[in-house]
Amino acid sequence: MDQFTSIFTDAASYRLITIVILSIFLGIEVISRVPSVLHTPLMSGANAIHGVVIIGAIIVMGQAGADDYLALMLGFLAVVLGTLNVVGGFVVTDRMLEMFSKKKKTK
Amino acid sequence: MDQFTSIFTDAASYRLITIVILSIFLGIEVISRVPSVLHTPLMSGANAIHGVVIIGAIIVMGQAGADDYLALMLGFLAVVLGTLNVVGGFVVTDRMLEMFSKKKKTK
Amino acid sequence: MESTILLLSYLIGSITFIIGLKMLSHPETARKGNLVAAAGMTLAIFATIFLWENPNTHERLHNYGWIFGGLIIGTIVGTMAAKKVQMTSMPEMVSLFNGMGGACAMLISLIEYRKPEAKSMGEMIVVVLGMLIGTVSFAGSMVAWGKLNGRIKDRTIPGAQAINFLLFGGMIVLAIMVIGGFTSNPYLFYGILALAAAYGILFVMPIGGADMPVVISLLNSFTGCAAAFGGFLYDNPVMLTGGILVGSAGTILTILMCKAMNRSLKNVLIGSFGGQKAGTAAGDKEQGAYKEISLNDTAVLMAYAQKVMIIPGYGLAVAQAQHACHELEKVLEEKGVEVSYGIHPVAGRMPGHMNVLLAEADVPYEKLLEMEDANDQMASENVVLILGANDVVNPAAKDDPASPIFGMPILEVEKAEHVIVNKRSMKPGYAGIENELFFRPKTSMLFGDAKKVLQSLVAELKQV
Amino acid sequence: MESTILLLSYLIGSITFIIGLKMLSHPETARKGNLVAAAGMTLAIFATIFLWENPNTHERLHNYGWIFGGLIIGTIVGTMAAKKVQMTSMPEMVSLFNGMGGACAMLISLIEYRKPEAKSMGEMIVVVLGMLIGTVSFAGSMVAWGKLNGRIKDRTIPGAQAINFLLFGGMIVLAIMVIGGFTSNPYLFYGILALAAAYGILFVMPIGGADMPVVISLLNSFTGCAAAFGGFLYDNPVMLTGGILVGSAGTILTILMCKAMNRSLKNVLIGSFGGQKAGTAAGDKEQGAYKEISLNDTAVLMAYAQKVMIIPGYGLAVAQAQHACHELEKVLEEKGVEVSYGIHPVAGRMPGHMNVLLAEADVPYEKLLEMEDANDQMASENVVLILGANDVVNPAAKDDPASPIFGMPILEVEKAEHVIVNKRSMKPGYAGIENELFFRPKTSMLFGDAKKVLQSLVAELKQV
Ligand SMILES: NC(=O)c1ccc[n+]([C@@H]2O[C@H](COP(=O)([O-])OP(=O)(O)OC[C@H]3O[C@@H](n4cnc5c(N)ncnc54)[C@H](OP(=O)(O)O)[C@@H]3O)[C@@H](O)[C@H]2O)c1
Ligand SMILES: NC(=O)c1ccc[n+]([C@@H]2O[C@H](COP(=O)([O-])OP(=O)(O)OC[C@H]3O[C@@H](n4cnc5c(N)ncnc54)[C@H](OP(=O)(O)O)[C@@H]3O)[C@@H](O)[C@H]2O)c1
Repeated sequence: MDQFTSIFTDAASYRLITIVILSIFLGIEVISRVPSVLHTPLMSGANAIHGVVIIGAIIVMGQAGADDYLALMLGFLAVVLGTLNVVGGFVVTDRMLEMFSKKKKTK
Repeated sequence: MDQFTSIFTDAASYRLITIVILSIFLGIEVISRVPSVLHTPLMSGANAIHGVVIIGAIIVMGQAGADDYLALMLGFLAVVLGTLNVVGGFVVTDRMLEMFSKKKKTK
Repeated sequence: MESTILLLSYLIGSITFIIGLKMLSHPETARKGNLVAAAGMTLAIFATIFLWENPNTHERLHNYGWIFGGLIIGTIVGTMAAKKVQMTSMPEMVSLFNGMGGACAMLISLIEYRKPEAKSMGEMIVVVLGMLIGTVSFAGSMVAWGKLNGRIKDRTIPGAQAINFLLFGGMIVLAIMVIGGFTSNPYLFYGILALAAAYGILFVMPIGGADMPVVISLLNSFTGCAAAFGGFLYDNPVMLTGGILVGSAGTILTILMCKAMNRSLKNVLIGSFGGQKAGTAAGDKEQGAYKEISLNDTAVLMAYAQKVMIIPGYGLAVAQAQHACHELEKVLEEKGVEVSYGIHPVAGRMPGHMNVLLAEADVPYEKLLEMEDANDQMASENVVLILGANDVVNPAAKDDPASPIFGMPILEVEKAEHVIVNKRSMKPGYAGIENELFFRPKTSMLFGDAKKVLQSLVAELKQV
Repeated sequence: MESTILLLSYLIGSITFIIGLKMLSHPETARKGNLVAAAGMTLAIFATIFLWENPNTHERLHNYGWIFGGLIIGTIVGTMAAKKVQMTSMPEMVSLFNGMGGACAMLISLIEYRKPEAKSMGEMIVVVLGMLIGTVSFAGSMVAWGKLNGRIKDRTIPGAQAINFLLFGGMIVLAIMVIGGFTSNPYLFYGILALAAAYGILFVMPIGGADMPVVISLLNSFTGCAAAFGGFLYDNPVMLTGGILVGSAGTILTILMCKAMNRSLKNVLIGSFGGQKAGTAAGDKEQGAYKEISLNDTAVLMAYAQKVMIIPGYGLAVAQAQHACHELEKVLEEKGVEVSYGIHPVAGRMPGHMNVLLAEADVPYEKLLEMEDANDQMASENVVLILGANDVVNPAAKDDPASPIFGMPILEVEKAEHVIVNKRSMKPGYAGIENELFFRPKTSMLFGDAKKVLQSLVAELKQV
């Protein structure tokens, strides 16, 4: 129990918790008035942003011992999957939005 | 210089900086669409909220040595002023808003 | 100095995510917003590769070959897949990419778990939860993907809710045992992984295929949370803010999507009217009589109209009739008929479906009217042609408080002079309910596949 | 355990601030929002008193007598002042409270600076900046307060901008010397304090009294920043988030307030048309002829009208004529005349000034029309009575691109049948510019102090 509550008292963690709370509110505020045509691109853009998990994959991969083949393989896989998420996500979002904006300009 | 850049690298500070950035964006988002009738009460409410500086005054006051009269006096003054800011701010805001809402209910 | 640059890069990354999301939610800035976020992401990735160092040992990263290999492969495959995918299979693609992110989070936790160093309780919590949520998101996204491209059929699993409940309970118990350090048997950890995968599959399986956009949005926010746990683990601000932002924005977006369909999230998840029930609810009521109209009559009616509004729906997308539709519009305009499109926000099966579809066929943007504008000028229309739409013109949404879609705003086609409905049969649409409109005096039915009907109509019109 | 409770209290406090601000910006929830924030503040204060401990020595706070003494005195004085203040002196009061907050931040830094313990560079930055900004905010707020209650007159100081620039430069140099540790002479620190106080005074002094609401809002966000520096110093999340939130929300609010007056912040700060120039710009143009109307004629005109709209302005507030105005409204309504009020968003001298004023006189809320609604029904009004308003009905804002108020939306009184303007003379209003309206054919002038004129009008009407 003590070990558990220490998660909250440790000065470092409470700052993290503050960051979490602020981000939650910010996420809500930022999205709250989106027109329904943009639901799909926004979903897709948000999908690309959580691809930031790739950074974790890079850290894990870059620390793996040269002879720990399992870690190397899993890490490599993680990097590939994370990149797919990021790159695919941004490109597909851009394509969707291109559809809208190209037409808009001709207006 | 080193001492200065260390402010950014120190794990604790970057979290604080993240909190600052998120709070700035949140402050902007939260206010952005306020009708002009509410400008004065909102200004007044925000004024009360920055009275949170009272917490600093309490900490300073509560740590002052029992014989450090200057610190005691300044700290006491700080607590009084901070309390004025908080209490006066919230009460005056409530009075302003009462004016609006009382009339609205009779609608 | 270098770690200052790293942290500044992370801060800039976080800021671009906030600004990017903000811009993405306004039509004029959306595309730029996506690029802003992408630029921030690129910065954060390269800063990590070259500047990150272990906080304890102060070692830099190595294995650059593996890292760049992975990045390059992922970039090539990701770009190609994203470029090749058809507009209408976009939600599928998003689901797949979302699953990749979930799997990535899962793998990170797995590798961290395997590391011999002792972990604090906080670290264990973060590792276990990151793995758990990442796995659920991965498994769920795969099922959603399969459903959208038709590989997995909708099916109700008897007792699914009870099974899910058990799985969920099992995960919690195992997670407490692993985190609390009551056992160090690694198989318990892998057990959580297996349960999470099963849970993800069973969670999505019973939900109707047409509800997948909502489910994907939900899974999206799960993956966001999984990424945030990675942020806790490495004390990494950009992963933390990026992950949580998506987690909360995704949740709100899910709710907004449900609202646009006038349904609750719970209702979507329990699947009260998913694809499954479609077609069964019909016949509750005495069916009235409907009248048909011939292709030729339709052509004449339209040719001599002054204003025609086309209302596209899911059927148009299924029939891939967008080009034929544009053809019809051009022929009519040549004859001096004013043509516009009335776009309902949830017509089709994903938000913006009709806009994307018609944009693909080069229909000019200014001809697309949003629902309110369309309704405003409905009274001045001579002919309204409904192409494979059903629920979005169902008057029960306005008149019948008992209807499951009651309260949803609809296109009020009956204000126009003539209403012509094209669909293949009298079968109901997505909501699985009868549509009074088809039996109303103003309405005439023009049966057939949307694409074929449109092509014949164009041929007829050229002869009028 | 206890420090967990403390931190949870702080988190709850931060959340209430966010939610409170959010609610404060919507009319229906504003009052509750204020209470929510107040509750969070109370929680954070008491949690600090009883649970805070020094991170190094793990000592609790002592001197409870002093602390509670200060709290009680502050609460009593603050409540009384806030309860007794007149509605129209609210901005004054807010300015005073804001100054108190700034002074509090200044004192905290002062005490921390005096402590013998060595400080890291980061701590020094935070102490110096907190003191500096707190002092500027304190001094500026006192001047703003003095201006609003008339104790300090508007005056342009020759070369004010150059002096301010020098003061600012001096502060920066001293701050760098103190922070960089080039000297440990405490007088340098007190020098910063003196310069900051001078800067605060000179910064606000030349700005027109009527612009004070904007200035107060700006100083408000300064104090927010000062509080945030305290948050850095004590690594205190609730001070940090509360301070920064107010800092950024206050800045945006300042900009919004400027926008509502159709001016830029820079324009306000340099004071291009503050109180100073009022009355001088008149006479640029050939003055036309205006016609007067007698009290008696006015009474007759209004008594036989079907609809009358009253447009209150700053003059009504100055004359404290709100009760007389309500009197007039009641007399007219008894005679079967329909009376409404057209409220311009920046009529008066603070946002919402007219609403507050008329609410005080018990004018029913539904009679107050916002500008758009008022303009919509203007064409159906028989008589428009303008009471001490000027700029908000100036047609130059619409017609004359050279006018300083060009672009500001106005109440378009000329759409009505008759326009009667009550003011004391032909002098211009706040913006210091001529008003064409007074010379237009539809307009008649009814000179005199608003309160007296209204009282006489009521007397006349009772006899009609
Ligand atoms: N847009 C979104 O984000 C979204 C997401 C999930 C769910 N939904 C839901 O989807 C529904 C959308 O309404 P909707 O009016 O567009 O579609 P709908 O109500 O599902 O009706 C589509 C109609 O098209 C007809 N159809 C099918 N294939 C056709 C073909 N090849 N040619 C001609 N007609 C064909 C069908 O009738 P036949 O079988 O008789 O031909 C069907 O009645 C709403 O209930 C909405 O809530 C929307
Ligand atoms: N609301 C805000 O937040 C705010 C804040 C700052 C600035 N402002 C500015 O203030 C102005 C407000 O416009 P406004 O039309 O309300 O006021 P205004 O343009 O300042 O005009 C007020 C008029 O009232 C007359 N007056 C003064 N005392 C009077 C008395 N005792 N009886 C009768 N009339 C009297 C004055 O003329 P005589 O001297 O001839 O009597 C003056 O022309 C705008 O320019 C706005 O930008 C507003």
